[in-house]
Parts: sequence; structure tokens; C-alpha cells
Amino acid sequence: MESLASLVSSFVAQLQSATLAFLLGGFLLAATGSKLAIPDAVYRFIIFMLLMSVGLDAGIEVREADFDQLALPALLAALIGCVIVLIGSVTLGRLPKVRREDALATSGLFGAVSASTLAAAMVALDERAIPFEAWAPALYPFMDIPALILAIVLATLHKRKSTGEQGGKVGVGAIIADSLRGSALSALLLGLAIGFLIQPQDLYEGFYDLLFRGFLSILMLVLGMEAYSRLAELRSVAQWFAAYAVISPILHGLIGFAAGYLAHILVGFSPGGVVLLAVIAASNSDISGPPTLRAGIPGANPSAFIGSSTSLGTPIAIAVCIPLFIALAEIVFVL
Amino acid sequence: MESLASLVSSFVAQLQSATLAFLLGGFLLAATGSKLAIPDAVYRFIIFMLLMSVGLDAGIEVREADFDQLALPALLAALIGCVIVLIGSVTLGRLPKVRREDALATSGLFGAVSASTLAAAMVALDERAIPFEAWAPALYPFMDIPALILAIVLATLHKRKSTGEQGGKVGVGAIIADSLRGSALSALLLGLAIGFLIQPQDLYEGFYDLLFRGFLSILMLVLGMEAYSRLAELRSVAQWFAAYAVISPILHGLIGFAAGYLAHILVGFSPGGVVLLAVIAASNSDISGPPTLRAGIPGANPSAFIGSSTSLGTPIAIAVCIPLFIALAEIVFVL
Amino acid sequence: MESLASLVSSFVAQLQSATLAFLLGGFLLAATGSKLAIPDAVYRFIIFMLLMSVGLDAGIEVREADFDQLALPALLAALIGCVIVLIGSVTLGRLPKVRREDALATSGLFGAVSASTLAAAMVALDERAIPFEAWAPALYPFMDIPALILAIVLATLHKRKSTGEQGGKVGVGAIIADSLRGSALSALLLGLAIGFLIQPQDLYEGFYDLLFRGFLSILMLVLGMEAYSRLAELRSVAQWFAAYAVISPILHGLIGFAAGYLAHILVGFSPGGVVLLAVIAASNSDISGPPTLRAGIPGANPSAFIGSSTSLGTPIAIAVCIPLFIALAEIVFVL
Amino acid sequence: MAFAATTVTIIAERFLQDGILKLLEEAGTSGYTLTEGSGKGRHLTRTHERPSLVRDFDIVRIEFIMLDGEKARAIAQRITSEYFAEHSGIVSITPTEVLRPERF
Amino acid sequence: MAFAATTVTIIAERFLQDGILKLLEEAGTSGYTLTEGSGKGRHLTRTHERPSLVRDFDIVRIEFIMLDGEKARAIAQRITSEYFAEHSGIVSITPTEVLRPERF
Amino acid sequence: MAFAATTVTIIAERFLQDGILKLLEEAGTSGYTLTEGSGKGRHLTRTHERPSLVRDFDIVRIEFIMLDGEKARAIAQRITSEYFAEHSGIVSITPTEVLRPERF
Ligand SMILES: Nc1ncnc2c1ncn2[C@@H]1O[C@H](COP(=O)(O)O)[C@@H](O)[C@H]1O
Ligand SMILES: Nc1ncnc2c1ncn2[C@@H]1O[C@H](COP(=O)(O)O)[C@@H](O)[C@H]1O
Ligand SMILES: Nc1ncnc2c1ncn2[C@@H]1O[C@H](COP(=O)(O)O)[C@@H](O)[C@H]1O
Ligand code: NA
Ligand code: NA
Ligand code: NA
Repeated sequence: MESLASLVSSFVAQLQSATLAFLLGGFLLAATGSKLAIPDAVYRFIIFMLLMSVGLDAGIEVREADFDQLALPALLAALIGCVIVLIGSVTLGRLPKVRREDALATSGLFGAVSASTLAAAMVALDERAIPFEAWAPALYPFMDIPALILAIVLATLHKRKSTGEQGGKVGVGAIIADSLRGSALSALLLGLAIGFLIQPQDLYEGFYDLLFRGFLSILMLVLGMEAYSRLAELRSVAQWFAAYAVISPILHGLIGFAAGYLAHILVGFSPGGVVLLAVIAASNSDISGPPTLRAGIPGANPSAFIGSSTSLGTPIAIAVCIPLFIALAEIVFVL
Repeated sequence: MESLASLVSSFVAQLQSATLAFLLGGFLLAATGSKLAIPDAVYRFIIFMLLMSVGLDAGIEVREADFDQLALPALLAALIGCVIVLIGSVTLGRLPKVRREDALATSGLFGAVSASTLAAAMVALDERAIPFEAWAPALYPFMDIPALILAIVLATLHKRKSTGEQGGKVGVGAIIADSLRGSALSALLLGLAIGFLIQPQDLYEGFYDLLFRGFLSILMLVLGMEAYSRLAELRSVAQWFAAYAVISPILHGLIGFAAGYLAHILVGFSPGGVVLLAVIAASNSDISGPPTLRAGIPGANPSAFIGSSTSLGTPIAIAVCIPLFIALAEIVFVL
Repeated sequence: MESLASLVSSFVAQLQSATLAFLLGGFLLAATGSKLAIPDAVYRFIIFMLLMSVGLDAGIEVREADFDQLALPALLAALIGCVIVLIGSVTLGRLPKVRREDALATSGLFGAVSASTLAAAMVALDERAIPFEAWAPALYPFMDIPALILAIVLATLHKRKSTGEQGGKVGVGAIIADSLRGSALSALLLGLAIGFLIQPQDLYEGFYDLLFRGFLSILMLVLGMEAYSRLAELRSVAQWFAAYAVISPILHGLIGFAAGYLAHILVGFSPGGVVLLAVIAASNSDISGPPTLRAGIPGANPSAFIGSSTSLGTPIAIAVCIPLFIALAEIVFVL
Repeated sequence: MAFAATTVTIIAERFLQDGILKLLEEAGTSGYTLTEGSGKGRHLTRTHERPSLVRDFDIVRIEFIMLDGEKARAIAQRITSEYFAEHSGIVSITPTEVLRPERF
Repeated sequence: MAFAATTVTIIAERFLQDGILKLLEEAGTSGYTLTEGSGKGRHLTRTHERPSLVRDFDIVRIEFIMLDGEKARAIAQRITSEYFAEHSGIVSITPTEVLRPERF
Repeated sequence: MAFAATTVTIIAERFLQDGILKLLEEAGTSGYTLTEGSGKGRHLTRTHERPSLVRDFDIVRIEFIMLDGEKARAIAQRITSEYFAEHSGIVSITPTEVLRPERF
């Protein structure tokens, strides 16, 4: 009872953050028809800056990491990515008026990971002074890629079955390559490599880290605006997608939290790391996932998977899941 | 006599500012055909950053504000906006070869407010260490919107009279909404709200304020370039517009200064606030005003109102009025 | 023997720099087909920021400069620019399958100067704490413009000879004006002027210098990507261009170093200045030179001169010549 | 197999864009394509090279393709009278062919 | 002197761009011109005014001119069947004239 | 009512833009519209996706509409000989119709 009260109070306290204010602000601006727009070039540059920053930081600090600890969370991340797709396939995919391709593409997107949500979670942890393993953000691709692969493979098999078409292997290698080549993962991996090899501490602190929070606030504005303007897409598809987009981030986050807790017990994964794993699970891919899925599952209606992720999934992941899992961690780990 | 000498010396001293150097530099670059161009995306991002910064600052500090003091300056600002339009209507509007619509659109633009000029004035006050009320920049919409509304209403009535057309009310609500939705005012208001509600001091200081002066210098470069390249428009219209664009900012500024002085006596409005009110009055809208006026007064020739404001009005407001009214304040208030 | 060893060890030590890591990273990203792209607007803004920063710094500090020292290096820079074009004309220009116009355009480009390489060299000198005259970066136009002029004049004379066409003077004034109007030189000169006249120390340190290294890292990424993607152009022309692009930067840099050494002995030009002169000589123009040459030598195939400079010349200048000439200076001047 | 169709190209200032697109949707076009640009006509010169202080006066080029030429012309006419009596902008009509008529 | 030629205009989402351009080069066009834009069809609305989270769904407008009208139509047909059976996009064909036939 | 007119489309590198636009104005066109793009021809590949180190080699697509087809062709011919003998670029001419002939 008491812990529920403290969960609620920590959750509520966190709602007063600049991150959420900008997210909500963007939503309201778009809803009131404001002409304010962050230029596309700036948005893309911000994504680069945030991911490069996350990568550099992880790369710089990973030298001191204990690699035994890394294996289990990475494996768990991959498992979670697959489980999310399977859950989506047997829940969303079985609902009336929901086409199988659309369900698979949507759950692929929700299994994959959002760089923006990850960045927001890192700032939120910093603000609550909850430490996490420097390499934890590098769990991102371990969940992202398996989820996308599984969704595309299942959709292809389904299509073959229904059209009676024969076919060879699905190009798993191509999907992996496509994911790694996406602009967000490329920046993250490049940052990791440079951070690890060159250790550019000054450059990181004096530029990338310096601008991190400011750029994140602007990114939130963009996500809020985009959430509003994609609501129209969402309205054009079955309401089940909206329901899925609201419920599943929380559910996926809980799965992630549980898995992280396991890793905490087995290999001492930090509480902050557990939160990040939960948030990664709760998030859905907003940059690289959609085109990969569109190319891989051409039959899927983008209004369904983009509408549900951009207009509901991402706001829920940021505004509900981040404070929720931080609050949960504070109770579970008595922080 | 002595005060005139000190006015001149303070004025001249202020001309040696980076703000003016960049403004002039932009003008010279454009005049010499330089290919240097600040990308449009960067320009729009800078406008966002400056207005968000001004808004955040005002919002953060307004909590401690004494709201009694706010009412009178806001009222005066609205009055000044209307008076400027009326003056333009009976002076510029009565001159030979000047069409009534063009005169009203132009004086509407000069009654409205430039966010860039406002930002430049804030930096100039900072440099001379003259304090002002944190909420003073929020006077902006109080002058901006009434001026636009009055100009459009007068132009519509004029058109109805001359075409003998009947008509219902002019859509004042639509004009207000259109103004508030403009990118500059949206950013200012969003910043105000977030600053007030969340008090994101660190974010403000570590990002928005950090980059303020630098971005302002670049904005000045853009304004200088744009001033030169709009001279061609100005040349295509009656010379009265050029005369109006040179004289009226100073005149409007003096009206603003007088009104501010009144507020100083009555409610203790600060000297810095008086300067800001004068500069707001002297400035003309460069971002949101023109499209609002173009939509509201479709008969007006944009070469007239954009030419006169961008190529002469804005440079005069920044290069002449800001140092002038600061110098005046230093004498009047013995700073 | 010992000095060779220390040359090699200093060279190798410098390879571990963030500048090179980003350059190489960009190359690898492009080679692996990554979709990461720095938006064009950001790239152009970065060029502006870097050149404005270099200009401001030089302008601020040049007040204390001893102008007697400036004349000789400037004269030498101009000479080097011309010598590079002449060397290219009698080596590259005489090779089989190499058209004279292409050879002249290419050596004009290699005689001209790259702002990006210059900025990278300044950071490298800073990192090794090797001081240089504040005005040294201002040597840039003294080498850049003569090289472009000579290349265009020689190409025009050649064309007249081969077509038997008569003609008046070649428009040297137009070429100079065109160079000075280029976006990089414009920003540098504007920065110089503002720095000199206004001395905006705070603005320089708090904004332009603050962001310098960060933006340089991103610029290197862009140059690396561009190097890879222009390899295709290079492959479409005679292999001699590739050979020239690899060898000539080192050769030109040695000429620059020797000239700088002369200035060191005669007028006390600093070791850091000698390195900068060598790097300026080694570099090739990547922004303003190509269009000037294209307009001036319309018969030249851009695949030849852009391919060789962008895909090989620039990476060699940055990754080989900068560390090489710093290492050389450390030995020659016993730093 | 290619089928005869009609392309209508509308060049307008950006602040008219929303209204024009709404009109197109209501009038029953199956889609439209929009590119941004600059230009010069009787009034302002709009340029994309330097920042446009007033983005709303930039040029947008909207084109839609329709199988039914008469209907396309009627829409073109309607846009002209609703928008271009008072505002800047032009409309042109070009015969074209399309490959999958069911899409238009 | 102007010579009859054929312009083929392809409107597609950006993630198809590389494939389409490769097809064009292999099919022997002498060049192409590409502009970026936005649009609306049966599916997504793409807009250039706000950031597109998913840049790959933006619209690209690719046009190529060919002297040989039959060949141009064949390429248009090939693109339609290879790409637009499954993906968004349209192709249109317009007669035109060019001035220097040796260039195409 | 629609009136026959002629659209001339000029594709050139940006560094020729100023000269071409000046020629158009002097030649008496009533306006022009310009969009930016990329492309491939005999020489360089120009792309808008990554930064173009050399912005001046980007592609601009300039189009103007004229009622007088002969005059439009003459202008097209003049641009071709003044610019495209030496430089990259192409010109095409398409018949079109416009709605308000007094504007052109
Ligand atoms: N003759 C023309 N050919 C092509 N575009 C034109 C022409 N006239 C006007 N335009 C375009 O239409 C816009 C508005 O023209 P106007 O209504 O004359 O101010 C211009 O900025 C051009 O983009
Ligand atoms: N009737 C049309 N006229 C012009 N462009 C169209 C039309 N239909 C579709 N488009 C373009 O083709 C893209 C894809 O359309 P769709 O395949 O219907 O989703 C749209 O975003 C538009 O840019
Ligand atoms: N056949 C073509 N169709 C469309 N655009 C072309 C064609 N050939 C050339 N272009 C355009 O014209 C530019 C210059 O071509 P070029 O003069 O061949 O280098 C290219 O970058 C393309 O944008
Ligand atoms: Na996920
Ligand atoms: Na005003
Ligand atoms: Na050189």
C-alpha cells in the first residue's frame, strides 16, 4: 500500500519535467494549428547529435566495462524483441478487421526501439541521479534487429502460405544490413567505435554532451507535433490499433523490467540499466524501423503501423513508461 | 546642451556593437554579390531558439512578478499599436500615388512587432547592464495583434465602401488566431508556458541562453542581407514608402518611450522596460505580420509593405532606434 | 636516424585524433551504404561557423600583430600557389590521355586552398600546443586566388592557341571578385573585419569558438562521406589523376614548408605558422574553387578535378599532410 | 497500355496551399504532388537561396493528374476563380498519359 | 530546330529511389532529373513542412526525357510492374520536344 | 476558357542560374518558376541527399510559360546556344494551356 503511494508520488513528480512539457507543447501547438515547425534539416541533425553523443559516451566508458555482465542483458534484449512480435501476432493479429500483415508490421515496430525515447530515458535517469552501465544504451540494436527480422519473416511466410507461392529463404542478412545502415543506428555505432578507440572526452563533453539536453527538448517538440498530425492516419484504420498502441508499451515495458530484474539478480545489472531495458522494450521504432518494415512487408498499410506508433505509442512510452519504470525501480531497488 | 552631448556620445558608443556589425556586414555582403548564405533551415531554427529563449526566461522569472505592474504597460502597448496604424493611415495614406490598401498594410506592419529587433534590444540592454522586468518581452503580442487587426479592419471597410459591397463583421477572431499561430509568437508563448510551469532553469541557461547571442549575431547577418535584396522591391513603389520607413520607426519609438515614461511614473515601470516598449513600438513585424496582412488585405502590393519594412524599417529600428532609446533612457533616468 | 624515428612516432601518435576518426568514419559509413547523412543546410552552416570563427579570432588578435612579418609569408603564399599550377601543367598536363584543360583545372584546384583542411590543421596545432601567428590563417586568399587565376589564364591562352581564336585580356578582375565572393572567403573576411573593428571577444569565445571543434568533427564526417562517393567520378577518368591526387599534396606541402622555413629565418615566422603554410599548400579547394574553375575553364571535365580533389586530395591533406608537417616541425624546430 | 489523362499544375504562394489542397480533396482528385520552389511574376521575387524571412510567400508547385479531362479543367477553373482573382499564382493544363488508370 | 521526344515522370517514395535510378541507367536513359516533394495518394500524407520522422516515405519526382518514345514507354511500363504493383507511386508520360537531340 | 501556351523547361547547374534568369527577364517572359533538384547526365551525379560540397553544381529546374509559342521557342534556342554549347544542361518544350491569358 505504502509502496503504491510512493510509486504514484514518484510518477507524478516526474511528470513535471521539461521533456514532457516539450512533448505536450508540440502536441498542443500542432492541435491549435500553429505554424511553428522545426526544420527537417534540424530534426535530422538533432537525431545525429543525440545518437552520436550516446554512442561516444558508451564507447568512452565501455573500456572499463566488465564484459561478462553484457552478455545476459543483450541476450534478454533479443529475446524480448522476439517475444513482443509474437505477442502482437497472437493478440492484435487475431482481432477482427485487422489484417495479418498490418498486425505483424505494427508489432515489429513496437518490438523495435526508439532512439528518441532512449535518449529521454537517459536524461530522466540523470535527473533522478540513478546510475546505469555506460554500455546499456548499446542494448538498442540487440532488441531492434531481431524484432524487425522476426516480423518480416513471419509476414513473408504468411504471404507465401496464403498465395501458395514457393520461396527460398527470407533475406535475413539484408534486413540486418538495412537496420544497421539506418541513420540512427549508424550514428550510434560510429559514436561507439570512435569513443572506444579515440576516447575523445573533451569533444564529447564540450560539444555533444553540452548540447544533449537542449536538442532533446527540441526533439520532444517535434515528436509531439508529429504525434498530433499522425492521429488522422490512426483514425483511418481499425480501432484495435489504437488500443494496442496504448496498452502494449506498458506491457512490453513490464516484460523488459522483469527481464532486467533477472539480470540484476544473476549478473548484477544496475537498477538504472533495468529501467533502460524496460524503456527500450516499451519504445517503438520511429526512424529506421518504418522503412525497413515497409520494404520488407510491402502489403502492410503504413497508416496502421505509423499511425499507431507515432501518434500513440511514442507519447505513451515517453510520458507514461519512463516515469513509471523509474518509479518502479525506486521502489523495487529502494533507491 | 550637456545632455545632448551625452546622448550623442552614448549613441555613438553603442554603434560599436557586434549586433550592428553583423547587420551591416550582411548588407555589405549582399551588396557585393557574395554567395554566402545562411541556410533557410538555420534561419528558421534561430528564430525558434531566440523566441523560445526569451519566452523561457520571462516564464521562469514571471513567478516573482508583481502583476499590478503588468496591466498598464500592456494596455499602453495595445494603444500604441492602434495609434501607429491610425497615424500611418492619415499620413502615408493621404499622400499622392499611395494606394490606401498599401498604406494600411504598411502601417499595420510597422505597428506590429519584430521578434528579432526585440532580441537585439534585450542583448543591448544586457550589455549596458540596464535591467528590465522579466515579463517586458511579453508585451510583444499586446502591440502586435491590435495593430494587425486594426489595419485589416480599416482596409476591409475601405474596400467595402469603395465597391459599395455590403458585409458582415470582419473576422477579428481569425486574425487573432492567425497571429498567435505564427511561428514567432507560438514559440514565445510556448516558452512562457513551459518556463512558468516547469521552471527549467538549467535547460534555459545551459542551452537556450548559452546560444542566444551567437544566434542573434547570425540573425543580424540574415536581416542585413535581406535588407539589401529587398531594396529592389522598394524601388518599384512610390518613394513615400521609403520616407515613411525611415521616419516612422523613430517617431513610433518616441511615442513608445513617452508611454513607457508614463508607466514609469504611474506604476514604476523600469527604465529598461521603457526602452523595450519604445523599441517594440519602433520595430516592424518581419515574420508573422506579412502573411497575415497579405491574407487580410489581398489588394495590397507586397513590394510596398515588405520592401519598406525589410529593407529600411528593420535596419533603422535596430541600428538607430535601439542605441537612440538606450541613450535617451540613460539621460532621462540618469543611469 | 633518430629524428626519422621521432618523426614516425609523432606522426603515428597524431593518427589517433578525433578529426581523423570522423573523416575515416564518414568514409566507412558511405562505403557500407549507411543512410546517415548530415543535412546540406547543416553542412553549409558549419562551413560558415568555422570560417567566421577563424576570421574573428584572427581579426581580434591581429591588432597586436607586427605587420612587417606578414608581408613575406603572404608573398610566398602567392608564389607557391602559382608554382603549384605550373608544376601541374608540366607534369600532369604532359601525361598521355590527360587533356590540357583537365590538368590545368586540377592543378588550379590543388594550388587553391581548403578551408576545412585549414581548420583541421589549426585544431591539430592547438592539440599539440604549437602556437602560430593569429593572422596566419589569413594567408589563405593569398595562395588561393593566384592559383585559380593562373590556371584559368593558362587554360584560356591554350584554348585560344588551339582554336586560333583571337582575344583580349582574360578577366582577372572577375576571377578575383568571384573568389572573394565565395561563401568560405566571404565568411573569413567578414569575420576578420568584425573581429578587427569590434573585438567581440565574448561572442567569439562563448559561441563561435565554443562550437568550433564539435562542428569540425561533423565536417570531417561529411568530407569522409563525400570522398567515398566521389570515387566513382575518379574511376571514370585517367588513372594519372589519382596518382597526382596522392602525390602532389605531399610535394606541395614540402614546398610550403620550405618556404615557411625561409620566412622563419628571415622574419621569424613561427613554427606553427610554417606548418599552416605547408598545410595550406598541401590542401586543395573544396568549396569555392570548383565553381570558379568550372565557369573559367568550361571545357574541363569536372569528374577529373572534383574526383581527384574530393576523393583523394582532401583525405591525403588531412590524414597524411597535417600529422606529417607537424611531426616535421617538431623535429626541425625541436619543439 | 497508356491511358489519356490530364495534368493540372498550380503555382501559388505557400499561404494558399492549405486551401488549395483542401479544395482538391473535396473536388475528388485521387492525389496530388507538391514541390517547393521560388519564382518571379508580377510581384515579389521569391528565392530559395537565401532565407525567406516570410516563408509563406515562397512558391509551391502542386500538380494533380486526372483521367477525366473535363473534370480536371473544371477544378482548374474553380481554383483560378477562388484564389487567383485576388492572389498571385497561375494554373496550367497539360495532356498526359498514365499507366494504371484505376489509380486516378 | 526542335525534335519530338517523350518525358516520363515517376512519382515514388524515396526508399524506392535507388532501385528506380539504377533501372533507368541500365535501361539506357541518357540522364534524369529528380526533385523532392510531398504529396497525398491513397495512403499516407507526406509533407515537407514539418520534419518527416520517416524520410524514406517522402516523395521524389523523377523525370527522364528520351527521343525514342517506344523505348520510353517500355521503361515506364517496366517501372510500373517492378515497383508500383506493390508500392505507392505513379508514372505519367508526356510528349515534349527537345533542342539538341544528340544529347538524349 | 483555356488558351494554348508553351512551357519551356530548362535544367541547368546552379551557377548558370543568374545568367539564365536575367536572359529570361530581358527576353520578356512574364515570370518563371524554379525548383531545386539533383540529377545525372553525361557528367557528374548531383545528389540532394548528402551535402553537396559544391552547391553550384546542383541542378535547378526553371520553367516559364508563354502564350506566344514562337517566341518561347526562340528563347529556348537562345539559352541553348548561349549556355549549353559549353555547359551541362538541357531544354525541353511542351505544349500546354493556361486559364488567364492576360497574365502571360
Ligand atoms: N510566365 C510564367 N511562367 C512560369 N511561372 C510563372 C509565370 N508567371 C508567374 N509564374 C509563377 O507564379 C508566381 C506568382 O506570379 P504572379 O501572380 O505573377 O506574382 C511567380 O512567383 C512564379 O513562380
Ligand atoms: N492523382 C494524382 N496526381 C498527382 N500525384 C499523385 C496522384 N496520386 C498519387 N500521387 C502521388 O503519388 C504518391 C503515392 O500515391 P499512392 O500510391 O496513391 O499512395 C502520392 O503521395 C502523390 O505524391
Ligand atoms: N535524358 C535526360 N532526362 C532528364 N534530365 C536529364 C537528361 N539528361 C540530362 N538531364 C539533366 O541535365 C543535367 C545535366 O546533364 P548533362 O549536361 O548531360 O551533364 C543532369 O544532371 C540532369 O539533371
Ligand atoms: Na520496443
Ligand atoms: Na511596432
Ligand atoms: Na593548395
